[in-house]
Amino acid sequence: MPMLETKGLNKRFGGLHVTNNVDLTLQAGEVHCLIGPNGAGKSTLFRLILGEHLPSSGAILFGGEDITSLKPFQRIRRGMSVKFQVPGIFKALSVRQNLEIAMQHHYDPAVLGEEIDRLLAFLNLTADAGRLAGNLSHGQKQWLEIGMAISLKPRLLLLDEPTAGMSPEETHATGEMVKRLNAQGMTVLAVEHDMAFVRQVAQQVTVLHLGKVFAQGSIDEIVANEEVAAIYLGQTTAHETAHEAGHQQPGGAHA
Amino acid sequence: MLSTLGLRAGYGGKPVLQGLDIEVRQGEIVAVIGRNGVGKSTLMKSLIGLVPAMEGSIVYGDKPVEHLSAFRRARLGIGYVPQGRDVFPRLTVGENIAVGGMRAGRVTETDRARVLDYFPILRERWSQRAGTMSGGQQQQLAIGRVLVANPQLILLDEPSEGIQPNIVQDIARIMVQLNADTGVTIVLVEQNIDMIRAMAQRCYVMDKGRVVAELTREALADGEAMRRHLAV
Amino acid sequence: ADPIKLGVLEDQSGDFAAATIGKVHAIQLAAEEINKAGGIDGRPLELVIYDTQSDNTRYQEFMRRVLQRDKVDAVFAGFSSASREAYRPIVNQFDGLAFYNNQYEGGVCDANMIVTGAVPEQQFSTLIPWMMEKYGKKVYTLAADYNFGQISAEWVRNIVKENGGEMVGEDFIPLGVSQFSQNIQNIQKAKPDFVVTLLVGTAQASYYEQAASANVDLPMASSVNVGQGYEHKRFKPPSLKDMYVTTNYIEEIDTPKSKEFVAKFKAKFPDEPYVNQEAENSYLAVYLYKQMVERAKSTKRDDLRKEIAKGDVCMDAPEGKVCLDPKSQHMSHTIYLAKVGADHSITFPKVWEDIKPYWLGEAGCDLTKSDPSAQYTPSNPPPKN
Amino acid sequence: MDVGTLAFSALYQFGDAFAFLVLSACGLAVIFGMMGVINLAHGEFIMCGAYVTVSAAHAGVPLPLAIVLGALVAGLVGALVEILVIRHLYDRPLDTIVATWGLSLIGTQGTLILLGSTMAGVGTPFGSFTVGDYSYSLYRLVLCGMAVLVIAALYALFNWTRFGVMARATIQVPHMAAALGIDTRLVYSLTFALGAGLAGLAGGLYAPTMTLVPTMGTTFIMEAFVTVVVGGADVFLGTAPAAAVLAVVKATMTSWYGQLAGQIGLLMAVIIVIRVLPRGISGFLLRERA
Amino acid sequence: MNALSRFFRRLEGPQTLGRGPGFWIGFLVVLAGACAYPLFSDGYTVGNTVYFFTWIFMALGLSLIWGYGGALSFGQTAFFGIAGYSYGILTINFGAAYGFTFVALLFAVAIAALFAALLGYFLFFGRISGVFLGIVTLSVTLVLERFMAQTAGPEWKIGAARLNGFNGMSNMPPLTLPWPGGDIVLFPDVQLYYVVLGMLVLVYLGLRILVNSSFGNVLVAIRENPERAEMLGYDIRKYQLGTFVIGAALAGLSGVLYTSWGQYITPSSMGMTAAALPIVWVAVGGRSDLTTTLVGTITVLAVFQALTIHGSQYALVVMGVLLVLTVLLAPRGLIYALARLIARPFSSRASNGQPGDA
Ligand SMILES: Nc1ncnc2c1ncn2[C@@H]1O[C@H](COP(=O)(O)OP(=O)(O)OP(=O)(O)O)[C@@H](O)[C@H]1O
Ligand SMILES: Nc1ncnc2c1ncn2[C@@H]1O[C@H](COP(=O)(O)OP(=O)(O)OP(=O)(O)O)[C@@H](O)[C@H]1O
Ligand SMILES: NC(N)=O
Ligand SMILES: [Mg+2]
Ligand SMILES: [Mg+2]
Repeated sequence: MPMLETKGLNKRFGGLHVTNNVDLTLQAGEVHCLIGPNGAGKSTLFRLILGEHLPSSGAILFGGEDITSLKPFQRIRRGMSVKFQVPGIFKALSVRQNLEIAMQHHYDPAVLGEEIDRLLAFLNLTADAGRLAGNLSHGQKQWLEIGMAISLKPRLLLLDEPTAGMSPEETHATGEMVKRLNAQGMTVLAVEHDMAFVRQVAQQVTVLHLGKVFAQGSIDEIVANEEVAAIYLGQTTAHETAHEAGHQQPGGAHA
Repeated sequence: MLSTLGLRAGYGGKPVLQGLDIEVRQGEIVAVIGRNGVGKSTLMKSLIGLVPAMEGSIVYGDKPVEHLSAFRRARLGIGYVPQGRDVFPRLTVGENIAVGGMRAGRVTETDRARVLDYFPILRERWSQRAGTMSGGQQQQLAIGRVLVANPQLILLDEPSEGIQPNIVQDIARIMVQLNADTGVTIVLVEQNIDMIRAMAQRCYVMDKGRVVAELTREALADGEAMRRHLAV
Repeated sequence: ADPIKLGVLEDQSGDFAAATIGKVHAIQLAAEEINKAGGIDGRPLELVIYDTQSDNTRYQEFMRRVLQRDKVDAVFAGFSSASREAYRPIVNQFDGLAFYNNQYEGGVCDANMIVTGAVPEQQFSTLIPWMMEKYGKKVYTLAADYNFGQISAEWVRNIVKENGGEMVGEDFIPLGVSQFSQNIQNIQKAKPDFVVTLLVGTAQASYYEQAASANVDLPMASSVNVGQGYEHKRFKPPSLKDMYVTTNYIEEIDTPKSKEFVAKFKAKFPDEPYVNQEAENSYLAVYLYKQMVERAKSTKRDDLRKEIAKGDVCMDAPEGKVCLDPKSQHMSHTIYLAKVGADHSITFPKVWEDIKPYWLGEAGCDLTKSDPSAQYTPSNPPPKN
Repeated sequence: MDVGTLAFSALYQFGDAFAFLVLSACGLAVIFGMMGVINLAHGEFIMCGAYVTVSAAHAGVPLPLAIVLGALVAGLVGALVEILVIRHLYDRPLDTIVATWGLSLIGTQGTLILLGSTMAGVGTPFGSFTVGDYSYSLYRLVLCGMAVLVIAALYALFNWTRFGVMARATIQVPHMAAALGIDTRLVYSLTFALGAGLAGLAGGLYAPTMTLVPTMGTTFIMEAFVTVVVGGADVFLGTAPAAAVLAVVKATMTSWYGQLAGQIGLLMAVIIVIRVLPRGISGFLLRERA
Repeated sequence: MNALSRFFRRLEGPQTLGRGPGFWIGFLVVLAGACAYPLFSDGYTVGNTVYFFTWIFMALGLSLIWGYGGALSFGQTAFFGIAGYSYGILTINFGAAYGFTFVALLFAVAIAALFAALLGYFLFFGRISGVFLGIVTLSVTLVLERFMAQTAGPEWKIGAARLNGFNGMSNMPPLTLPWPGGDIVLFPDVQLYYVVLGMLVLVYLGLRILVNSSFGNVLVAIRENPERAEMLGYDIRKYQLGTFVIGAALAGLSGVLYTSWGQYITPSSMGMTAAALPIVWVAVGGRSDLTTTLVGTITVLAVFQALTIHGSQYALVVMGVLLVLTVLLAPRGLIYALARLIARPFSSRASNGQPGDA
């Protein structure tokens, strides 16, 4: 059974048709990347999946269940979680408390403290645990937000530009983390503009353009697609990505 | 054109920049790189004046500016594109552009047309409220908003963030072109190595609030060297 | 000798200040005079004054304070009826003695209270028949929408009916409302012969200016305006033209006693904008208290009440002779009908002497026999026994 | 009574309520609606405008000029207050509740101490006119016209002028506005002064029709807040329609069931409108994310 | 011992400032002082202190709703008034025998809570937030005030209890403790003092446990970023509603205590000025902490009363100046600033993990 299915999903803002009949299927256990030009409707699609926006028409199925009219928190409780494009953290609370709020209902109180420590270490934020989340640097906020998302132990993890503002090494590490989570059985849907990251993690790529599914396939198929290159990748990137595909190495390939 | 000497700046009395020296010559494009949290954005903010300098000097042109407030520095011709865009969410795209041009009086028709040619989406969405634009669209607006006032120095804090690859290339091209045409000086903070390579003539590497290395154009071309520095 | 302490709780700031600051000054004036003349039985008067800020909770705090901490012998307290009701339980609890020196809606039958202000039967049983005779029998009432206004309106209604008149309209205005366009139109629609305005608080006084500018041009009658809020001094003529007010005192009263009082008052408080009815009530209350203490040779409440029960506690006040009614512990008054002219000058077409606060006693309140603590109204009278 | 008379009287009552709501609210719409400063001293700026207007009129200044003077002085006081107090609070708007509450106490009681508990009025100009059986105050129509004028002027100011765009930008993202060369302090001061000046204008306009006491501002403040909030975040797309809706409710209820019903009707309308449009009228007109 | 330390652990956490043995020793000292002080004081002072205490419950409730939950309720006085009137109506009708006053207290608080539940459902499930919430709650309390003000007529009565309009309702009995050999009438004096002090300690500790629990965590999360809190799977409406009801019940408790303290309740206790006061107390103390709210409320009440006593006509001006200065000089609240000042030399942890005064 697919993990997530959208059926004929439409969203309009006034005259703007932002999501246009999107049929997207996510198989359980895959890492699926969503790419496409700025304004293609990727973040909007995320918001539809999460229930922050209600679709103008269409349906969303999660694990076979129709969740189209559920409230966001009900969807989260069914096993999804999200890292937004603009980090949505609790700015006036400490980093540790941010994680505690995310994790408190998912871990036994007895081990909660250790789990938080472990996650902090993993996020490279141990030294910053007591600081206010709002005072972190941009990249650190991204990490914290990712940490909160994965700490819910979701079945489906939604990542909107998880590596924006990260250095190549960190981007790579994030990719490795996604793979590890995926290996543990988590399904991942990620929006990214960083082709190296996409190449690193994606098993399936969907290109969104003007609110429609424009192309779908493996990363190599997508990169080879002339039209995608024209609307999105640009010539050199397509070329380089294809070129570097040959000798993948940690942190090696960048858009 | 721009130099800092022993610059210390930070938040709530705690310095993030620990005595930082850089020097940028007229017409140069200089990049600043470093890992997350080393103080790159703090440097940019203290150059424009959003984070006060606690010690040290910032010289722009031949004037010390560390005591000037942000709006005065902007009026001296410094344009700043912040990390995280910071467009005015409830103003329209057009009004955002207009605010960008206020430093230089009114926006001229040619300047506006030029910027809209760089970023056609802005023309298309001229009356849309900026807060409802997509992330990448907002980033383009943030850049356009600064270019419209023809600054002499542009501070770009991770301009490629959230922008689709082909437009990243466009931006790099535009900046280089602009630099060639008008001699505008650019300080660029970036993580995107391709963009740095495409734009920068020189590069400072930062760590823990200090400049720890300076890379020439040649060194920038050397992928291995770059990687080493970014992994500090 | 030990001083006699009087607590003074009045609103020197906030909404009611305009009408109340003069009360405090009047008490200070009386106390100063008494002390100069040797005090009460040789004991000087000492005032303990708190500003209650037009805030009911302050009355509660400070009534407790004056009774329990300052241990005053009597308290002079309260402008709005709500403030009086706020402190009354506390006076009852400590079995203190409080003077309420304000005209009000009437009906307080409380052994711990002495009221020197005028009440509706004094102000309306005089005013309304006179107005009906002069202007006609169709009456419109515009009243503040709370106890004072509602109960006063009830009195007006009853008196109009008794005199064969007709109420052509009644409008109630929540406190604090300052815009009256709709009411002005309602009045014009009803075409009354005169309008009874029972408007309270500074905001509601705006009615006069607004009615005048819409050219309503009807005679008006009131128990509360002019005498209390000196609106004829605050508004530009002729907005209060043809306003008739029954009051037991205003500074324009042209008797020697009154003139002397005003002169003393203005000498001591030259900035006082007006010597109003409540100032005189407060002034006479101090002398009344002096007289009772001197006669009883005691400041104990029960001893004073024994004197009151004799029924001859009277005095010559600036308004004329006043007496304390033993049944209700309210005051008889000389009631002046004040007429406001087009130039806002005051004339007195009629004066009624010795108008008694008869209603409570007739209705069944008798403080010489029992010690109740209640407030009654015509539609909710005391239980007959 | 003929239809024309009835229609006119209904219109007059609506216009009267509308003018009061708009003029009460317009200063607050700038200070609270735009700047986010919860200004509990709004009433005191109104009072200031009224006092100055009346004092000037007593001194022989013609009334229209006196009203302008009232607005100007209130604006100046506003600028002073902004520099001394409000400027330090923009990043914590909730604290402005306490600060402006304090200012309101100072303003009210300070006036009482300095100028006494009342001030004599100046009388309403222009006289009256008659339609059918009713006579009306002409000045009330002037107030109504002023309300419309003020709204139009503000709309033009904030949407068509440089200052307007600058002010809105500054208020939305101050540090970025500064980084683009806007003197944000000046803009803040001017905007606050504008709001205070508008409050003063309301005071000056209503001064001839009202009792002048230090606490007179309180009769405006509830209406002002309610109108601004029902209007929502956008000052002009919000305040004007909000005032119109509330004026209809208030005028209708008042004429049918009296002033209490008018007041309660107004408050109930507020509750219902906000429940239906949780972000106010302009929030609904400008549906947006973010 | 273990159970005790577990109990203390639940009282502490990032949501409350006072922490560690030092704080709790201080707490016990203050509590002991509070218990002992009536022995050395006069009836007036004790009664006046009870009066201050009665308001604190409302302030603590507002701190919970606003300081912790981020929802500015401008209408706490509505619940205060409803409970006060309910207490009056119940006790006037059913008397004070057999400790009924305490039953009436519970009923009155429950009625306020029920009203809050209905209103809160309407508000939070309608997604009303921010200033909109403030204005709606203010409107509700003003409607109640206007309505009650005009109930002077004899037709406005419930059983034997006349609502009595703007003049307010009186003649209700004070709280009465059933006692062998004659009920103890709790006039504002020593007995009432201990009863209210006991309630205060219970409520304070109970709220500490609440805000430091996972519930409290979610509450501050909602304050900081409601969208994100929802995206972590929390039904924020329920948390907000729960908080609102608890805060309203506490306001109701204040209302009952106030009513029985002065045997009087009036519509103006639901008016504009009354509605703004709790906000001032809570904000001056430091709204996002229970202890600072508690201390701040007593401080403001006492200082304002003292000013009124000694300041004559300048009292209100001085109050205004003090409020402005507090906001300017102690951005996070007066008591918070003092606490930081006192705590600084003793603990290095205090500077850790606390929001900077940016
Ligand atoms: N509330 C709204 N009102 C009007 N237009 C909107 C609104 N929200 C989004 N849009 C428009 O919808 C389109 C899709 O936006 P979305 O944020 O989904 O893009 P995206 O694919 O995530 O882009 P990016 O890569 O730049 O983040 C954009 O053109 C945007 O301007
Ligand atoms: N407003 C603030 N208050 C306090 N500390 C801050 C603030 N903003 C940033 N910092 C801290 O200053 C340091 C430098 O931050 P800065 O944003 O300059 O980093 P950066 O190099 O730009 O990182 P990134 O690549 O993630 O954007 C970090 O440790 C960060 O946590
Ligand atoms: N007593 C009065 N006027 O309330
Ligand atoms: Mg996006
Ligand atoms: Mg940065």
